[in-house]
Amino acid sequence: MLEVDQIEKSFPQPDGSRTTVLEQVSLTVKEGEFFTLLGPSGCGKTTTLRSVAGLETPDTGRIGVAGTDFFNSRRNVFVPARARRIGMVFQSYAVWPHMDVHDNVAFPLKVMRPKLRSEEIRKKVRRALETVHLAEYEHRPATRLSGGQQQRLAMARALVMEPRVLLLDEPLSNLDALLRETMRLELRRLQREAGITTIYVTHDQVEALALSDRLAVMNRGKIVQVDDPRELYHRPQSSFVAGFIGVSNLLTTTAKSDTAPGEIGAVEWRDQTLLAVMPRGSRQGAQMVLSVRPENISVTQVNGSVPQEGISGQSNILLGNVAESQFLGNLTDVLVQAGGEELRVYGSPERVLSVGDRVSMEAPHDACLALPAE
Amino acid sequence: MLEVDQIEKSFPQPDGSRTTVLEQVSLTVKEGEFFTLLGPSGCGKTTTLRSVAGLETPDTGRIGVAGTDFFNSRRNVFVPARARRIGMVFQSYAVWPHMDVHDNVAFPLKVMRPKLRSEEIRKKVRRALETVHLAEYEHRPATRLSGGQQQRLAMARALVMEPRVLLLDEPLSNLDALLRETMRLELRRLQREAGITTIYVTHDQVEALALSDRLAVMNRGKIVQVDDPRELYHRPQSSFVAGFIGVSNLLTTTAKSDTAPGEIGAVEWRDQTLLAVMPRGSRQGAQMVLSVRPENISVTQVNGSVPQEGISGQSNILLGNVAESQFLGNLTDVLVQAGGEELRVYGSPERVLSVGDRVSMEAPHDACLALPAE
Amino acid sequence: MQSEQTLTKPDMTTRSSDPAGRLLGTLGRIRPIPLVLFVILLLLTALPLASVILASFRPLGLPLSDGWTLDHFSSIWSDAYTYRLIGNTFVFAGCSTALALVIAGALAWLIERTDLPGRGFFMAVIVMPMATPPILLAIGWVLLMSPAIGAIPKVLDLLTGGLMPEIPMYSLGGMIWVQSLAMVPTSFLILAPAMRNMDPSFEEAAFMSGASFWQTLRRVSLPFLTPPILSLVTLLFIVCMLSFDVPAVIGMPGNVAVMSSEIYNLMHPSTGLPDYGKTAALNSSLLVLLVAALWLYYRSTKQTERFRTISGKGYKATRFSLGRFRWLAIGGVSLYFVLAALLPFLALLWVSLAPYYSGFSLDLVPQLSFNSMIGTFTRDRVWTSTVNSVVVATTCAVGLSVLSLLLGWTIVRSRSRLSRALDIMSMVPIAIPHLMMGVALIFIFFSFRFLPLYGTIWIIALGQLIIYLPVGSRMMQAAVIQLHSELEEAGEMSGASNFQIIRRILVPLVRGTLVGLFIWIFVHSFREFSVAAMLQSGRNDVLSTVLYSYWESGQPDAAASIAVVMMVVLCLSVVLGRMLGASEGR
Amino acid sequence: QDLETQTLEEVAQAAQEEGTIVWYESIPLEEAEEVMNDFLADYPDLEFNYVTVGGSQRLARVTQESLGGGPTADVLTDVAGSVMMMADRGFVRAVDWEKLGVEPGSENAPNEYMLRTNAAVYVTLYNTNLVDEADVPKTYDDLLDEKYTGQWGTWARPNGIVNLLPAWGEEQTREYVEALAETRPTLYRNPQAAAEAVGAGEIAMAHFEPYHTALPTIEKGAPVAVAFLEPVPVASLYGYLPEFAEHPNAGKLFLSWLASPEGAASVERATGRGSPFSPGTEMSATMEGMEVSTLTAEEESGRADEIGALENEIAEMLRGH
Ligand SMILES: Nc1ncnc2c1ncn2[C@@H]1O[C@H](COP(=O)(O)OP(=O)(O)OP(=O)(O)O)[C@@H](O)[C@H]1O
Ligand SMILES: Nc1ncnc2c1ncn2[C@@H]1O[C@H](COP(=O)(O)OP(=O)(O)OP(=O)(O)O)[C@@H](O)[C@H]1O
Ligand SMILES: [Mg+2]
Ligand SMILES: [Mg+2]
Repeated sequence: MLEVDQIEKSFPQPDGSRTTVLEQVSLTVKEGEFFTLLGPSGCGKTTTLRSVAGLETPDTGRIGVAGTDFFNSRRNVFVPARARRIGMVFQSYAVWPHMDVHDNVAFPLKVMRPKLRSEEIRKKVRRALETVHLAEYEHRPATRLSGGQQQRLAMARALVMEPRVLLLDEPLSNLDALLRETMRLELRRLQREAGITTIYVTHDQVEALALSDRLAVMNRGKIVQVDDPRELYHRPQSSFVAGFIGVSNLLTTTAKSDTAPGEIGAVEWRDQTLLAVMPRGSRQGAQMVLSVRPENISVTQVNGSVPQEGISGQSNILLGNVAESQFLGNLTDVLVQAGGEELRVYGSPERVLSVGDRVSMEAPHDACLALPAE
Repeated sequence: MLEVDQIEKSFPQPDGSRTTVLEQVSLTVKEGEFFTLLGPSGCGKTTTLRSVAGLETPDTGRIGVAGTDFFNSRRNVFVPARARRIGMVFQSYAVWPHMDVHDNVAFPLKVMRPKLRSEEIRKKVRRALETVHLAEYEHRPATRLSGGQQQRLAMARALVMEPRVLLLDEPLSNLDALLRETMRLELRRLQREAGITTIYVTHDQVEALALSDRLAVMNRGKIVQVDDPRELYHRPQSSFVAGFIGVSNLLTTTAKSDTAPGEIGAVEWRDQTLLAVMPRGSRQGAQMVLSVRPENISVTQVNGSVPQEGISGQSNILLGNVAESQFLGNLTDVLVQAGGEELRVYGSPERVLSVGDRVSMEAPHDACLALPAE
Repeated sequence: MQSEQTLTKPDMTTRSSDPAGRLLGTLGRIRPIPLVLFVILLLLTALPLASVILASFRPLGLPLSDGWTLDHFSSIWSDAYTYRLIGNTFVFAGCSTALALVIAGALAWLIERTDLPGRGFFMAVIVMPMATPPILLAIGWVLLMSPAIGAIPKVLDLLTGGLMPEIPMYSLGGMIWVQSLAMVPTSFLILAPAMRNMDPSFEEAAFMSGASFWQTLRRVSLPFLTPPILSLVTLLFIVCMLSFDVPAVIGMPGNVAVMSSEIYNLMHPSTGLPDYGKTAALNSSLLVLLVAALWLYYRSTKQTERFRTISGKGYKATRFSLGRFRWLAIGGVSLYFVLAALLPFLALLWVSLAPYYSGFSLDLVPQLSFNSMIGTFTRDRVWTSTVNSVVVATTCAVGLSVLSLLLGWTIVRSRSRLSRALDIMSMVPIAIPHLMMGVALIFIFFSFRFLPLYGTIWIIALGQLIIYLPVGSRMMQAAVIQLHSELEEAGEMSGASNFQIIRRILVPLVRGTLVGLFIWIFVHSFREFSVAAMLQSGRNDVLSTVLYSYWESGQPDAAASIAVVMMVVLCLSVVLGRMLGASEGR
Repeated sequence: QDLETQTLEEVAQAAQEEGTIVWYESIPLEEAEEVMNDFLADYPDLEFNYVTVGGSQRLARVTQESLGGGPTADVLTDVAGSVMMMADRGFVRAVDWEKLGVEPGSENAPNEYMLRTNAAVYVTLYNTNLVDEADVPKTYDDLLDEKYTGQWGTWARPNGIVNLLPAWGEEQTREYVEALAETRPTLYRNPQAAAEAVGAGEIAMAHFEPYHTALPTIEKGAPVAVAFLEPVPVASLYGYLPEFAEHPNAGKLFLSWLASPEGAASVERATGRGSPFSPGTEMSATMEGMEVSTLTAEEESGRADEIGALENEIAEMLRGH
């Protein structure tokens, strides 16, 4: 449906040089799909999105929807934003403060050519407002809405003109934690009901995982990996992705032997030999990053008998001391000092670990991924 | 150490009337304690903090540190902010963009009377920057720092004058998710190392639970409950606190009999009788809010035999249909439609529940709290 | 979204339990800075205002004279002519304001919101015409456009072979044209920051909604800029009603009478006293208008704040890409520069070089010489008055910058009733014509003889400081509003006193505006002659009064020579100032 | 007020002690300096403090200063009406001019408050390139010719026409102005601007222009020439001595010098303003035998309001209302 083909974009710098912000970015988003662009701040997500919207012109490449070119540097095609029929929700919402709720939503219909009858406009606005549960606020000034309501208003404005594609730029980042969770659910429901092809930009991986059909991880202007949420979470292809999606402990290790992709192999970390899955294989002596997620590590206080470090049955075992322990309500976030590095593990909220406690950490081999170092 | 005694504050409205923003707010913060003010947006947290700082003058009440009055409406005492020796980190960081890192931190020392020798200033600034790990950025313009670095700079500036009390107003709310977690740990470490009495303001309950020795929950200008994190999480005294701290499912029920405080009693919810702890007791027929946290509910797909709804052994059991399921990486956030209401439960990330699946939810009686309705 | 919070900041330490201490405590809560400012403004504005109002009830029209009368009011308001004047005035003021707004708005948009190449350069170019006193701008345009002798009609005539219809320069249209050109730089200086601070995503959202450029402009951008535009409109409108340079030079020959040329007539009778009584009565009536305008202004600024809080965090300045229109844009900006600065400058240069006052003519070219320019600048008086002008302008600029900074800060940060009063008082001088201000100051300094300022250059500086107070106060308020108050509060929490906060935090942060304001005042003070003429005595001649006296006594070449040099020097200082402000003001 | 009755010698003596003369006038400093230098050649021990303030602003300023009790200028000049207005308030010194050597009974010293020093002679200026020698108007009726419609201009303040009153009377003056207004004059904010417009060729002629305004333009080579129409309207200017002067004797000394033929000649040399009433001036030679119409001091001050109203009315008529 939406194709982005090898777009590149550079910006002039104050000193006269140019920085490349997008490098060979290619994407394909399917009809009705909820597609997310995820990456750290400054990686080029917004620039990609704005290029699709037509608010930014890439230097080279091609952007097309359903076969029509919106931008094609080779054929010198550029369709301006207002003619693309793409809805967009801005990070700042950009709700017009001088209009009330109704007028904000009606605007895209009012500027439409051929003109719609005012009756029809009213009907469509009402429908859009109902979709986002704002019908009762129709005549309130836009400035008198709370953050979450503004966000839904921006959504209604983007949806009312029945766009071909919907673009969302970090719509939740201005909301507080509770509201953010509620809105996340709402958003997903809306998108599914409208069945609209959506590109969502965020740097919050929880949001990305929760919402997306597929997601692309970007880093420094490049797309690093495109996959569905579970795949990305469980089978990251680089330590960058492993570290960025969810919380991961990343340990620098050395491969002890050659291993084929997907097999379990041995790595050495600070004199300990550990076993891990090698998704992309390895050569002996290669630097590998061992990635283990906190929720896969079970942590127990060491009282009497001290367990053996290293490989034990189907698991790797490490010993350490609690450096920090934070109660988060439904779990305890524990930092364990082990071999000079700090590992993050989750304790259950009931079991209280205090700073300085000696603990053993156990993680199954197949939950340990050895990824090529970058 | 720090006492806030029955302060009240109202603001004039545009129409000439006054709105009361703080009502009878009283707090006691102990020496070296990390104390948090938590509450929804607009509840008066910032106003309280600013009153302590001396940036806002309450209408009545008393504020004192270690026996000295900073403000006392009865004795007409008001010590201005600059004479209170209180450090403050603002939500916007308020890092001065026209100074470099060094000058930002040196400012409080430079305006100090009697004057410090410049050598001494340099030494103290260095020490403060080292504490926040910014020593290497000493001569960088403050505008060229990332969000997290700016936040640490603001911290160093607040700490450098060795204040009696440190006030932090949502210092993390401008940071992205990953940085926020890192900075949370950092903050706690800094506070502990400096041993400084701290008041922290936030509307993010995860932050509040993670950081605080004790916390006060505010709502609409009043303090609702003051307790340590675990106590607040596990024994909220009102449905407001239960809903605000962590995620909670709140069901409106009716007490079936009189119950003494702390006992287990029966409540009725949509024709179902459920058992729950009654922390504050109840009278028969009283409206009660049943609060159950998602992590205390175990959810299983119903395949063959349909379990009985209601009380079963030590648990309450409810049936429902999956309305929404969001993969969050380390768990799955599931919305279950049951008896016309939506309940939030956590599924394990491996077990995949699809929308429409019939599920049973089981929660132990002692994890269900029946709280007085408000 | 963080709402801006206003603070009431107590400024004095008091700690005591005894009754005396309690009294001190109460006093301590009264903020000294607003109070001091209040007293200063009372002296600076309420006294002149009082003397104007007083004058309107005196038979002679001079505040110190005796007797009471209502004749001035009744003779004005019973005369049908007054109403005709008001009609004309509204057309003149309304159209000039609108045209200035359109030009300044387009320029500000091009500079602040598009990728126009060479923006820094053009920015300096746009404010350059500020260096031209409006009376010279008007005379320059007469030389350019007068139907009989103007250079432009002659050229057009040649080009079109005589088919070009006559363009009536001595007309309402001509007045509006010149008056709006004169007001563009100030309008630009006020509009540009407003545009700079507008979150572009509001407009982008309109594009994404399918709106065209014009639809977006009309339905999103303009409503958005309503508050600054409204406040600018009130400012410009009143300036138009009072400025008589253009109406006197262009309106009078064209037989277009407006309120300000009526004031000019009242102030310049052939014999006898200027009719201060009627003038004062006209102005007292104007004050009513001013109050209405201020009320409008407050309504609009209240909205400004509402608008400001809504802009979110993800704000990034994106510039509108001009694409192939960029050459058109460059052409437009250049054309403005040619019309507003270059052509009038050339016209005056011509006058300074020509043997006698005359329109452009090839016949006179062989007779052009630098004699009068050299002659003018070898006169001692020109040099002493230049030194005086520099001292006066500098004093006025320094004094008013400091005062405006304190005022802007106090008015924005403490929204007590006192600061509201400060704001209104700082706007008052705009309703007092410059000549009246001179008379008022004579009145004041004869009433306060212990201040031996009368007859010195300092009184001129003071007079000009008062008349430019409204602009100073407005500009600094706009600058302070953009600062998050927490930046200053952080200083307070660091233990800094108010003075330290102002010097070490506020001043560096508003440096750009401060430099801009300084230049603005310097240039305007340098070129102002009404107040200066009224207050000068033998040894406090300033350059502008010398220029004016040459002009009015048959030495246009000498006057134009001074004007040409003055324009070049002022232009350079404007450009220099902008560069300073731009490079160090972030 | 007491009549001051020193002789010139006594005044000169006292002036020596005061040392300074404060003079407010509208001419540029350079021109004033020539006059002052001529004066100082006779009285070298004095010095000047010269202040340029134009026309009515000067009167306003002196009034305001006098209301405040001074100090103000030592010497001033103005039309008779203004001087008498000041005198009525007690702001003008009364002087026995005879004692100072002024001829008794002459119109040059109409009363104890003022001494005629100069006069504005109203003439017609024309651009020699635009007006043929043959077309130069010779009588006031020539001005009404339709062919000059839109071709001429004048000062917006018709002070010259007002001085035709003694010759024509009110009714005839009004009728004439009515006819004149038909030819649509261009009105300038001051006579100087009108003179320059003639030089520049913007208008062909300017009527009722003070003679001296034409001189700088003519001197610089502009194609401007002067035509005297009879009766020639002349407005007398009188010097007077403010009550609150700081140096009354110095002022008196200077004023009597200004009124003397020597002074009048000096002023004419410096500024081009010559008085037809002062025998030593070129102007009096030029106007020898011409019919003159001028309001006497008595008329001017006695009928000040009436004349002012008429002037406004004429101005309105010229403006086309
Ligand atoms: N108009 C511009 N001029 C110069 N550089 C720009 C411009 N727009 C973006 N950049 C740079 O391009 C890079 C990518 O920016 P972009 O806004 O796409 O990042 P992002 O991934 O959306 O980040 P965030 O999560 O912080 O919003 C950044 O380094 C930014 O500084
Ligand atoms: N200067 C003021 N004038 C009028 N009302 C004010 C002022 N300052 C705060 N308020 C009001 O007081 C209430 C409490 O504000 P406060 O800033 O203390 O809330 P908060 O708990 O810090 O909220 P947030 O989490 O959004 O920062 C709000 O309703 C706010 O609108
Ligand atoms: Mg972005
Ligand atoms: Mg707050």
